[in-house]
Amino acid sequence: MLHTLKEPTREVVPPAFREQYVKAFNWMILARTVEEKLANLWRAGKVAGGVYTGKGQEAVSVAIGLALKPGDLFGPAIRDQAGRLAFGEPLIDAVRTYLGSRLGPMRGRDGNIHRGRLREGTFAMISHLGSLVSVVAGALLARRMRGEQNVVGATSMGDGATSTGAFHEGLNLAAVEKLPLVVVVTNNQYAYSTPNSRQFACHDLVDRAIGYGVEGYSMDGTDLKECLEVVHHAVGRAREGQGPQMIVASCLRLAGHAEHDDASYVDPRLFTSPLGRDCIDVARNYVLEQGWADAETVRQWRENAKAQVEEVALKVQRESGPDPADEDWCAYATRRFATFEASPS
Amino acid sequence: MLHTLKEPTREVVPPAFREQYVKAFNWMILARTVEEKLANLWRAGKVAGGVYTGKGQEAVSVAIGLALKPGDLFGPAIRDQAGRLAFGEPLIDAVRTYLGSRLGPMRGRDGNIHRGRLREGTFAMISHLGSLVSVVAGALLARRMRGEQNVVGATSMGDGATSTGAFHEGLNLAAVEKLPLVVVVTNNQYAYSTPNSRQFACHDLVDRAIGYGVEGYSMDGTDLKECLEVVHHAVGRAREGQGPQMIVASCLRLAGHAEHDDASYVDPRLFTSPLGRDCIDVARNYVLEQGWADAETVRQWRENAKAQVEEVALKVQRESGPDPADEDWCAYATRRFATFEASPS
Amino acid sequence: MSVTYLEAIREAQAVALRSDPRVYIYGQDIARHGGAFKATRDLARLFPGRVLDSPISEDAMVGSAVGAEIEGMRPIVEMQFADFSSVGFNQIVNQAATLYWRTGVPCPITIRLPSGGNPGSGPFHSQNLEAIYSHFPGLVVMTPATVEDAYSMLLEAVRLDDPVIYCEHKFLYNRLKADSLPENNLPTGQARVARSGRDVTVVAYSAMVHEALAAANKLAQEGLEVEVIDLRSVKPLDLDTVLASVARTGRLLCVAEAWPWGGVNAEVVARVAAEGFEFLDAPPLRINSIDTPAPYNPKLWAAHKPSSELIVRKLRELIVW
Amino acid sequence: MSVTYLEAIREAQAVALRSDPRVYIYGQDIARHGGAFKATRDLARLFPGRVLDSPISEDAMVGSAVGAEIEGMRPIVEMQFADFSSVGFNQIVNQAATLYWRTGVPCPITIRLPSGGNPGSGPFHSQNLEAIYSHFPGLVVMTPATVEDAYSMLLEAVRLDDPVIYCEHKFLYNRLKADSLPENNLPTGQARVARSGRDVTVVAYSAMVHEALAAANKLAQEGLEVEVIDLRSVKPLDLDTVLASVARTGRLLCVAEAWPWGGVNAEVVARVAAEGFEFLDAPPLRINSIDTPAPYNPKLWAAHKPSSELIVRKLRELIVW
Ligand SMILES: Cc1ncc(C[n+]2csc(CCOP(=O)(O)OP(=O)(O)O)c2C)c(N)n1
Ligand SMILES: Cc1ncc(C[n+]2csc(CCOP(=O)(O)OP(=O)(O)O)c2C)c(N)n1
Ligand SMILES: [Mg+2]
Ligand SMILES: [Mg+2]
Repeated sequence: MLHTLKEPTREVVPPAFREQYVKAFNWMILARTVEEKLANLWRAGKVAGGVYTGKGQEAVSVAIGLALKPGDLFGPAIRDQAGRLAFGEPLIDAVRTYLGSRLGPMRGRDGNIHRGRLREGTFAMISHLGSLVSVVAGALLARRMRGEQNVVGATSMGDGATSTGAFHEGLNLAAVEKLPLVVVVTNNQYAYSTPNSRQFACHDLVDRAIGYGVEGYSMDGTDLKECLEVVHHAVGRAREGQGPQMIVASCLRLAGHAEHDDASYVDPRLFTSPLGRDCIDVARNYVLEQGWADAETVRQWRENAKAQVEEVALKVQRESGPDPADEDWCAYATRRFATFEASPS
Repeated sequence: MLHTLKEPTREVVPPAFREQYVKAFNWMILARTVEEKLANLWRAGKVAGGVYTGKGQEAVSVAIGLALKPGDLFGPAIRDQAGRLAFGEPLIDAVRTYLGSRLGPMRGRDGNIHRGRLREGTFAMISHLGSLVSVVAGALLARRMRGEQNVVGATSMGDGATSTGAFHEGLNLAAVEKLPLVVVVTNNQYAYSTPNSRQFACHDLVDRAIGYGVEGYSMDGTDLKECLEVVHHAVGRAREGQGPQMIVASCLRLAGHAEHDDASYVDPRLFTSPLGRDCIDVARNYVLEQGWADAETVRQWRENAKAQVEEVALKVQRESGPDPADEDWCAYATRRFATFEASPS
Repeated sequence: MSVTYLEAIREAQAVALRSDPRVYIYGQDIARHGGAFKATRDLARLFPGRVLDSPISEDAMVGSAVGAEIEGMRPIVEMQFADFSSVGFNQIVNQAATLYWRTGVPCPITIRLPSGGNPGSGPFHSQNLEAIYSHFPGLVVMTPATVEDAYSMLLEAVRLDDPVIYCEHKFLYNRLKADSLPENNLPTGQARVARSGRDVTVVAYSAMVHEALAAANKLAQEGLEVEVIDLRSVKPLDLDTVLASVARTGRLLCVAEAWPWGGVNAEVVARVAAEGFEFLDAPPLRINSIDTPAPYNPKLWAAHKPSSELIVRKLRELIVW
Repeated sequence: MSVTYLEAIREAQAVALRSDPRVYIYGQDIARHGGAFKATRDLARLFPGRVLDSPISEDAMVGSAVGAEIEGMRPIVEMQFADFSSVGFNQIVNQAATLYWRTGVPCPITIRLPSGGNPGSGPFHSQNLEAIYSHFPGLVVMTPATVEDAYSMLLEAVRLDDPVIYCEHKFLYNRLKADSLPENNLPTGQARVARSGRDVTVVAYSAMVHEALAAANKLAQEGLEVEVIDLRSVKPLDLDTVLASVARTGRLLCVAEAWPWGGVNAEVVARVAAEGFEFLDAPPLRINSIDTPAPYNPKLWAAHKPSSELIVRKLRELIVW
C-alpha cells in the first residue's frame, strides 16, 4: 500500500511531458517573481501584516495545480502561489489580496494567503492549520452525492499542520468515505522555527498513510520531474476511485516563515544538503540539459514573468482601497438579520 | 518497529504468572459482578443517567491495571471497571459514583464512569473521547521534569475514540517527548452503534503506531493470557525508556453501549466468531485446564465477589445523598472568587 | 394524533429530506441506529445514502459540512450532545461563521445541538452553549421552546442561507406534546408572547419558557398578571417584542438555564436598559443556573438550575420594588 | 530604564521561572525562537528544559498542561494567537475549567492569549475571546491594560490555584511603556479607577482603556469630567468599584473591542442595571466592534473597532440625555 517513486525512470520523456514540464517551470518562475515583488512591497511598508512565500517549494506546489483539471478542487496552504497560478488563479488575486483591495476576491476583508475563489474550485483557507482537509473532503462527498464522477480534490499543508487534530479527523473521514482526496504534505523541515524533531517522531510522515488506510508516496520536493510524476500518478489513482492519496514531499523552506523572520534558527547544514537545493535551479538545469531551452530563452521567460508582475502590481497600486463608509457591514447572507445586531459607528 | 505477540509460547507457565492470572481472573469476576449489580440498580430506577459496562473487555482492562505499579498513572476509559479495581480503586467508588453519593470521589457532582482519584494516580475522565491522552502525557512530562524515573502512564480507549483529533495530538505529543505512555485501544468492533467500517479504513488500528513512531502491538482481547503478557511487555518497554507503546486489543462489546441500548445493530455473526468469546469464560476454562482451580473453587470466587458487591451496594444505598442546601457551590479553588458571580437560589 | 418535540424534530428532517435533494444528515449513530435520541429514526432507510454515520470527529463533521455546502448541499449535522460541539468549535466559529463574510458564498448548514440538563446527565451532557455561539458574527442561534417551533424553525434553519446553531432541549424531547404540526409560523428573529400579562415581563427561551409559564400560572392565582415572552431565536434577538412588553409592564425578569456570566440574559437586559430605560420602573433582573458545572446528582441538579419556584420568588420581589 | 508591555510579560515569566521550580512554559516556537512575539526571548537559554516547543497541537498543549499541574507543576501555555485557542477550546472549558469542581484538585495553569487587533491582522489573528472563556465556570479571565498589570497579573496568574486565561493585547506590546515594574499591585478581582471624574463613568479593559482615556482627555478640554475604570479582570468582575463610580456620575458607558452580542459590556450593564438601578440617570450604553469578523484592510479595521472618536461622540450623547 506504500508506494515510493523515488527513482522514476528518466530515460524516455514523451513530448507531452516536456510541454508540461516547461509550463510548470514557467509557473514556478512567475510564482517566485510575484512573491519577490510582494516582499518588496512589504519592505516598502505597502503590505499590512506578513508576506509568506513558497521559495523552494514551487515544484511541489505547481505539480498539484497542474495535475488537477478544471472542475477539480484545490485547498491550498501557505506556500502555494505556484500551484494556485497553475490551477487557474489570476495573478492579480495575490497582489490585490495582499494590498487589501476591494476588487480582490477577499474584498479587503481577508488578506495575503487567505484567499480563494470558491466557485472556481479554489478554497479560501482560514488560518487554523489542518482545517481545510475536512472541508475539501466534504466538498468531494457533495460531488459524489450529486452524482458527479471524475472529480479530484487536492489539499496542501506543511509538516507542522500534520500535528493538528483537524488533519487527523479530516483524512480519516476521507478514508472512511474513500473520497478522491489527495493530501500533499510538504515537509520543509520546519514549522515556523520548530524543527521536525519537535513536531513528530516517525521516520517519515508518509508512514502515516498506512494508518489511515490510504495510499502513500514520498518524493523529492526539489525535483520538479519527480513532483510532476508522483502527483500526476496520485491524482490519477484518486480519480480512478482508489480513495485518498497521501504524498509527502521533502525540501527546505528557502525563506523565513514570513518576510519578518530571518530564519536564523535553521540548521545551516541543511542549505548545503540535497534538501536545500532550490527547485527552480534544479528545473532550470534540467530544461537546459534536455535542450528544451537555452539560457537566453530561460532569461526571456524570467523577463516575461517580471513584466507581468510589474504590470499587475502597478495596476493594483493605482486602484483605490475600500472605503469603510460604504462597506457592507453584514456577516449574514440573510440580510434582514443584520439589523438585529448593534453596529456602532 | 511493529511487534506482534499473537502467538506467545504457552508451554512454560512460571508460578508468578499463575498467581497473576488467578488474581486477574478474580478482579474480572468482581468487575463483572459489580457491573451486573449496577445494571440491576439502574433497572430498579435507582441510578440516574446510564450504566456502562465492560462486559467482554475485562481481560484487556485488568491487564492494564495489573501491569501498572503503585505510583504509576492510569487514565481509564468507559469500560475499565476491571482495570480500575486491579490498579487499586476501591470497589465502593463505582457504586457511590453511580448513585451520586457525596461520599464518593466525585461527591455527586459527576457520575458513573467519570470518576477518579487523582492523588492515587487514577484520572477522572471528562466525557469528551480522546481527551485523556494528552492529560496523561502531560502528567508523565511533569514526572520527568520533577526528576522521577521509573514511572509509566497508561490510558485506555475504544476504537471510536481513535478518530478524535485529541487522540492524535496527544499521542503525537507523547511520541515527540518520548514519554513512557502506554495507549491501549480496545477495538470492540463498535463505537456505540457505529461499526469499524464507518470509523476507520486501515487494516488494523495498530497500523497507526508506525506513523507516530511508537511501538505497536495487536492482541486478542478475549484471551487473558495474551493480554497479561502483551501489556506487561509494553509497560516494561515504556518503563525502560522506549517511548510510547500502542496496543490494539480485539474483542466484542458483549453488552449494549449502555444498559438502555439493546445493541440490535450488532452483526449477529460476530457473537459466534472468535471475537465474540467471553473473556471470563476463556479465563475460567484456562484456569480449570491448568488445574489452578476446580469448578467449585471458581464458584466460590464468584460467590465471594457477589458477597462483596452486595455488601457495598447495601452500604451505599443506606448512605444519605447530597443536600443542595449545604452543597459548596463554588467552581474556584480561590475561594474569594466565588462571591463575585451571581448564584441564584 | 399527538406529536412530541422530538418527533417534530424528526419530522422536520424527514420533510427537509423529502422536499430538497440537497439536504443530507451527518452525525454519530444516526443512520441505522437513528441517533442517540432517535431524532433520525428510520430516516436512513427512507432516504438511502442521505443519512450518514460519521466517525467520532466533530471537527471534521463540521468541516466536511462546510465543504459540502460550498458544493451546493444543505447539510444537517447532529452533535450527539451539545457539549461535544466544543470539539467542533473551531470549524463552527471560524470556518462556517465567517465564510459568507469572507467569500460572499453563503453557508447554509444546520448544526443540531441536543442541549440542556436532565437528571443524571452531569457536567458533560447538560450544557447550554447558545451564548457561546451567539457571540460570533455570522451564526444564527435558534432555541425552540415548543413542538411547533421545534418543527418549523428546523425547517427554516435548513432553508436559511446562514449557518444555524439549532439548540434543541433534551428535557423537552418527550415531555412536550402538540396536537399537530404547523403549516406556517413566525419567522426567525421574531419573538412570541407566550402568555399576556400587564404586571411584569418574563423573557425566556427553550425549556425555561415552561418554567416561566408555570410561575405565571401560580401567580395568576394571586391575581398577578405575568407576561411571558419566548425569544425563539437568541441571535438574531427580537428586542422590539421585548421592549413593547416592558413598555406596558415596566418590569423585566430574564430567565435562562445557561451559566450566569454573560449570555442571553445579559444581552437582553443590556439592550432593554439602553433602549427601554424610561420604561423600567424597577431594576431588570436575571435568573440563571449557578456558576458551576451541572451536577450529576439529580437533587443537586434540580437546585443548580432555575425553577418555577425560584421564578415565583424573584417575581414577588420584583413586583413590590 | 523603560519597559514595554511585552517586556513586562517576558519579565514576569522570567521571575516565575526563577522563583518557582514548578513553573514551565509550553508553546509553539517559544524556546530557541523566543515566540512569535518574543515574549519568551532568551528564556529557554536561561532556564534549560523549562521552556519547550510544542507541536502544532493546541488541544494537546492544554491537555498536557492539565496533566502536568495534576502532578504538581504550574504550566504557562502560550497560544501563538488567541484565535488558535479555539482548537484547544475543549480542553480549556471542559478539562481545565471543571477539574477543581469535579475532583477537588486545583488547576493552576495559565494560558496566555495574544489577543486583539492590529492593522493587517485580519479575521484570524485579531480575536478577543474573553467573553467566551468568562462564560464557563471555573476560569479566571485577566485583561491587563497597563505595563504594570501585564507584569503583576501574570505573576498572580501563575500563583493562583485556578486556570487563568490571560488576555494580553498585541496592540499594546510595544506601544505601551512604563518606567519600572511594580513590587505590588491590586489583587485580581479588583478594578482600578484609571482616571477620576464626576460626570460620567466609562468602563473598559485591555487596549480600550487607552481609547477611553484619550476620549476623556479630549472631553476634559471641554470641561467634561470622565471617570475611566479599568476592569483588569473580567472574571471575576469587580462590580463594587463600578457601582461606586456610577453612584457618583449617574451615567455609564462600557467599551470593549470584542463583538457586540453578549460579553463583558453586556455583563457589566446587566449588573449595574440590576444592582445600581437607582443610580442611573441615563440609559447605560455600550460600544463594541461591529458584528463581523475583523477586517484585514487597515482602513476597514480602524472603522470596525471602537475608537476614542466614537467614545467621545457617545459620551456627548450620554451626557445630554
Ligand atoms: C491551529 C494553528 N496553530 C498555530 C498556527 C500558527 N502558525 C501559522 S503557520 C505555522 C507554522 C506552519 O508550519 P508548517 O505546517 O510546517 O507549514 P510551513 O510554514 O512550513 O509551510 C504556525 C505555527 C496556526 N496557523 N494554526
Ligand atoms: C468527542 C465525543 N463525541 C461523542 C461522544 C459520545 N460518545 C460517547 S461513547 C461513544 C462511543 C465510543 O466508542 P468507542 O470509543 O469505540 O468506545 P466503546 O464504547 O466501544 O468502548 C460516543 C460516540 C463523546 N463522548 N465524545
Ligand atoms: Mg513546515
Ligand atoms: Mg468501541
